[in-house]
Amino acid sequence: MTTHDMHSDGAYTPAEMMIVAAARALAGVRTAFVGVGLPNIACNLARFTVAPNLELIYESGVYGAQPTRLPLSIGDPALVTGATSVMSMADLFAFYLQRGLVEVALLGGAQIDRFGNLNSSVIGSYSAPRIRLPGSGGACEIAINAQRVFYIMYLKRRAFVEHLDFTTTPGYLSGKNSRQELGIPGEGPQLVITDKALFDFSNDLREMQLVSLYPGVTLEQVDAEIGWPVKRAETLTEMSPPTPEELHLIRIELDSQGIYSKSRSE
Amino acid sequence: MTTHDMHSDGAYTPAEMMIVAAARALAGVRTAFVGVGLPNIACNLARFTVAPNLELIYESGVYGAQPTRLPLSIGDPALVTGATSVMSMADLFAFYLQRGLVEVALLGGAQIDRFGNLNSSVIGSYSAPRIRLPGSGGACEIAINAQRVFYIMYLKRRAFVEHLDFTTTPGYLSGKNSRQELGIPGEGPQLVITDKALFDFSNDLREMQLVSLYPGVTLEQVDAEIGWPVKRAETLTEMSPPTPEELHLIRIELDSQGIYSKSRSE
Amino acid sequence: MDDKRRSLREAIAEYVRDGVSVAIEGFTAFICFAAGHEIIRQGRRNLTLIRMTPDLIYDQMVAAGVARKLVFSYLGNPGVGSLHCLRRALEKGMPAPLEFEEYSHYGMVGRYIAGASRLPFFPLRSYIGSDMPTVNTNIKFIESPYDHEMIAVVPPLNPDVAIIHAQRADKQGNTQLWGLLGMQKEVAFAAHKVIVVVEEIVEEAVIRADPNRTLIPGLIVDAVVQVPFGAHPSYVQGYYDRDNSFYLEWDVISRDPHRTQSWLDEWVYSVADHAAYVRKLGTDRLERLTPGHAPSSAVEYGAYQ
Amino acid sequence: MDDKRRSLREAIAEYVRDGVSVAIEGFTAFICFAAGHEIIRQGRRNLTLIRMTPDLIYDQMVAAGVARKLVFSYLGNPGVGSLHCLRRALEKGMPAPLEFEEYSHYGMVGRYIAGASRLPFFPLRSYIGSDMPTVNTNIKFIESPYDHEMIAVVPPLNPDVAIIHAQRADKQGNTQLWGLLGMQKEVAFAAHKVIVVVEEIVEEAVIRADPNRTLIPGLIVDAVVQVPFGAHPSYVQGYYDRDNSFYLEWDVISRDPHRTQSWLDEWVYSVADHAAYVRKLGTDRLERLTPGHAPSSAVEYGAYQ
Repeated sequence: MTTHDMHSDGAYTPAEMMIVAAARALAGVRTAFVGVGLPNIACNLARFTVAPNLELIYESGVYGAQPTRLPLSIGDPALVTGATSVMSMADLFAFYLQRGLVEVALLGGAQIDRFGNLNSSVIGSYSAPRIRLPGSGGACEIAINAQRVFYIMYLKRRAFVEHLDFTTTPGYLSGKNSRQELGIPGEGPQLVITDKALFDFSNDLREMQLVSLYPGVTLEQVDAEIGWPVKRAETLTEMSPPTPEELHLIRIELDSQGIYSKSRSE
Repeated sequence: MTTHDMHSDGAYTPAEMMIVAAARALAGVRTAFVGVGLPNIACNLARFTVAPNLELIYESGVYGAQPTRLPLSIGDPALVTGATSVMSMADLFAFYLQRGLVEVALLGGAQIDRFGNLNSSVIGSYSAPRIRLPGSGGACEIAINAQRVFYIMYLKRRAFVEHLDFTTTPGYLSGKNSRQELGIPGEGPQLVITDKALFDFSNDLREMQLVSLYPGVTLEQVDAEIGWPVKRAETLTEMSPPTPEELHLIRIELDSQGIYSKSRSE
Repeated sequence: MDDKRRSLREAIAEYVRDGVSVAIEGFTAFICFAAGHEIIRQGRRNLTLIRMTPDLIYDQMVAAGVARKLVFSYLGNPGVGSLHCLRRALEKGMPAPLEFEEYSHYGMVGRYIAGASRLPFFPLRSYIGSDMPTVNTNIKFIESPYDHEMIAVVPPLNPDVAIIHAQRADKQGNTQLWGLLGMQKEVAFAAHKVIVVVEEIVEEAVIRADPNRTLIPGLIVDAVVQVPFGAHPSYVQGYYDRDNSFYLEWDVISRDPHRTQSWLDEWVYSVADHAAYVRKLGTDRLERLTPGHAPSSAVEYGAYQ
Repeated sequence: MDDKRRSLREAIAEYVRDGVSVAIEGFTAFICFAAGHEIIRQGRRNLTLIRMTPDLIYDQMVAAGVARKLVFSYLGNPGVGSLHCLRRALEKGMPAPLEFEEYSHYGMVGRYIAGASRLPFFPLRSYIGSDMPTVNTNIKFIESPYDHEMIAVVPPLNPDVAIIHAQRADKQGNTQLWGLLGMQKEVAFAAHKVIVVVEEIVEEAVIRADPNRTLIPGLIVDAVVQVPFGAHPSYVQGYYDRDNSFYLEWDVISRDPHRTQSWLDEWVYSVADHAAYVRKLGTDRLERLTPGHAPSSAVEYGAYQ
């Protein structure tokens, strides 16, 4: 299998490390709002490892999905069959998300800034965009109402920018208490999980800071992909590599064709 | 059967005349919001006679009920089994009632005034009532949102009063355009169907006026039961008595025990 | 996953403490008399009782002295007449005065929805021209920013405890209910604690075989209790009918405070639990309440591999 | 009762006139491609296309020139990538400029709810701190009269026509749908006219045997159309799977305006109707999309005499 060439020597792809880092961050979590692709694989990996009681919630109206195959979209019929509850989107957004029952939401976007604000609307100006991106979907209200937000994004200089072209989804806005002061109920972004390193916002400014490097990644490689001088936590840790069990689950159970977990630029 | 003594000579009870009058008023109507008792029997009679496409809507969350027995309450399980749709009350009130899909609502109360305002809350003062009545239930929003309202009430002086002790449910408020001016969407009360006569509000004041006497009822008998000098329409008609078919349906199909259709004071 | 099965005694003792607000909900159906009786037996006091239609169960609970306050929208013995114990309390302060707060049906539903969805208010087309907003200042009017129209709003209601009766749940509390859906979903999501009482505890696979039928997820359920006939004399769609003879009987009993207390002695205080109450009812009476057969068809969800 | 069965050609011709607003809804499922293609074939122009996730069907419709404006909340080929025709229209005005109005998902759901329940606005916890309200002034904030908190509101949306695909309906249009319920009920009640397209027309008794499953009553349905595989390449729960190969193929085709037009020629303009489209797909392809068996159980509603 050419897509798994990189696995043959026992190594792993950056995407696999990213999935594993996200899954580990979900330890003990009860409810996660999931997108397709990497977040979906990460959540299912967590369910089989560190978060056995994790319930998967999809904005399509599904609670407690147990997909029997890798979902092709957040509305895959395999998310419905065998789920605990399937309801209208009105009920899902009102009673689960807005009520505050979602512990962690996994989100991504085209651009992120130092305060964890996200752009998934446009590159260029809003009225005459150079690139028209998908838009919010549920991201804006998910980031506002979920208790905590984890971002999963490939670390790329064009994505980690000094200034967003558009703020689709609020993070910590201009930092410090500016999010709280607007009365946003959710606590905001906690982690940015990338293919090279892990970041959090555990400082008074609520500014993104490097907390953990993945094995073999240098500080310079990280800095090169970020459009501002990124802070570092006082103590940097190194992420431990995927365990054989984690890799087995990803490669055999969760993404046997390597659609999302093979290495790719984006 | 003692309850049907009055039927043995081919005559009919005032309650039966009232049911028949209400059913006839529903000619051609597509959707009716129904309470238990007389309104329920009247609507079912209409369904079998002048309104074959009439759909029965109950505030308990039922659309298109086809009860196989006389319902004991608006939440009778016989209203559910075999209905077209059974939903949450939230959906029923929002999407059917408030949307304006209810053509006619049949309501009653303890007191009514000349402008068709209704009291079903208290006799006496609100904070220290002499009689605590049931309260609004859905009546307030039903009267506001249904396209048209028919009242069904026994004609009694203690019920047809000059001044309500409390306005639970708005009719034409202080008359003329006062209802419209408040932006109430429904057209308001159209008919008051009693056991002695029929009234409407077809005048500029929107004041209750006698339009039809039931067979054998005198103007004096009507006036005696109304707490204000009631208006009369320019032309008074006499209601034709129940047909044998109407009586047959009531006595055999709809209320074979005469629970609601035997004569009683209230 | 947690096994949330409890006895009714345990569930009531743990969650329904003196002074809390409790909503035993279900619109003229699925009324959990078993829970109401257990609350009486445990001698709870100063409860705020919330229910759109207080029905016989709150009439009994108020007569037993558990309540300080009532929140409601329709105060009647459905299809029969008055709730005499509640009327004595509200008209004469007997046996004790009862505070109350009154809405229309849709107002109560809206309060539950706002509570269930963490909204500061729920807008609805009601109350215009009614005296209700003058006696209940929780009912307000606000202006639409689009057309400057005034619209009524009600505030959120988040009961301390909701008690919901249903046909079936699994042991984690994932609950399926069919028939009159009423406001059960809304009040369950609004409440801080949820007790689900069911006719049957089923395997998780039964729930997962029809996910559109799941009204309440185990996620928000604190205790799940199996109590067959737990809604008697109310009914459970497909399981038993309303015992209308008792609704008529209560109209007579409840007119007399002494007969009311005797009834409570005989049917609540002197029986150990709802199983004993059901035995006392006798199988003949329950058999008469059993409906005929009217099954839905199955639908195909499809296995997607 | 009225027999509302129509052919898709008749239903589209009668209700989808030039210049109206149309919502073909269903969240990544039940997407009625058959109706979209028929609208293209009938050469409609200046439509306002409303859909939370425009998906391939609106990409095709915009490429075919039917639209003047788009109202949406997520513009993507789900699980695949971009909608290239829509991007060309929005980025380059090709083949023609396209007006648009953009919300978040919950904002769109809220607009449908307000429209369906005749409310002047729908309140929701979203948009705070986002730039969306600055570019779409329909999104406003109002103050709660209870705690003076600011909350976002969106205005009602009442499409001229809603088109809903479902598993089954009776000939009066009473419609049952299971699986992802999305926003179909809300948009149907919000719309002025409703076309329901189903895999199967069933007897009224089938509907009445499971009234909790009825999402849309015939009362608000103007036409009911039977079109097997009418949602292909989208899916219908229990009936067929999403044809993902086409979603991948479209990503390639739609990058090139000429290939796009060739595809429209071959699969839309040159086929008489959806039955011809299905024949052209071939039975092998459709068989591969058939899911395995995963039925719900039946539930007992009870016969009450």
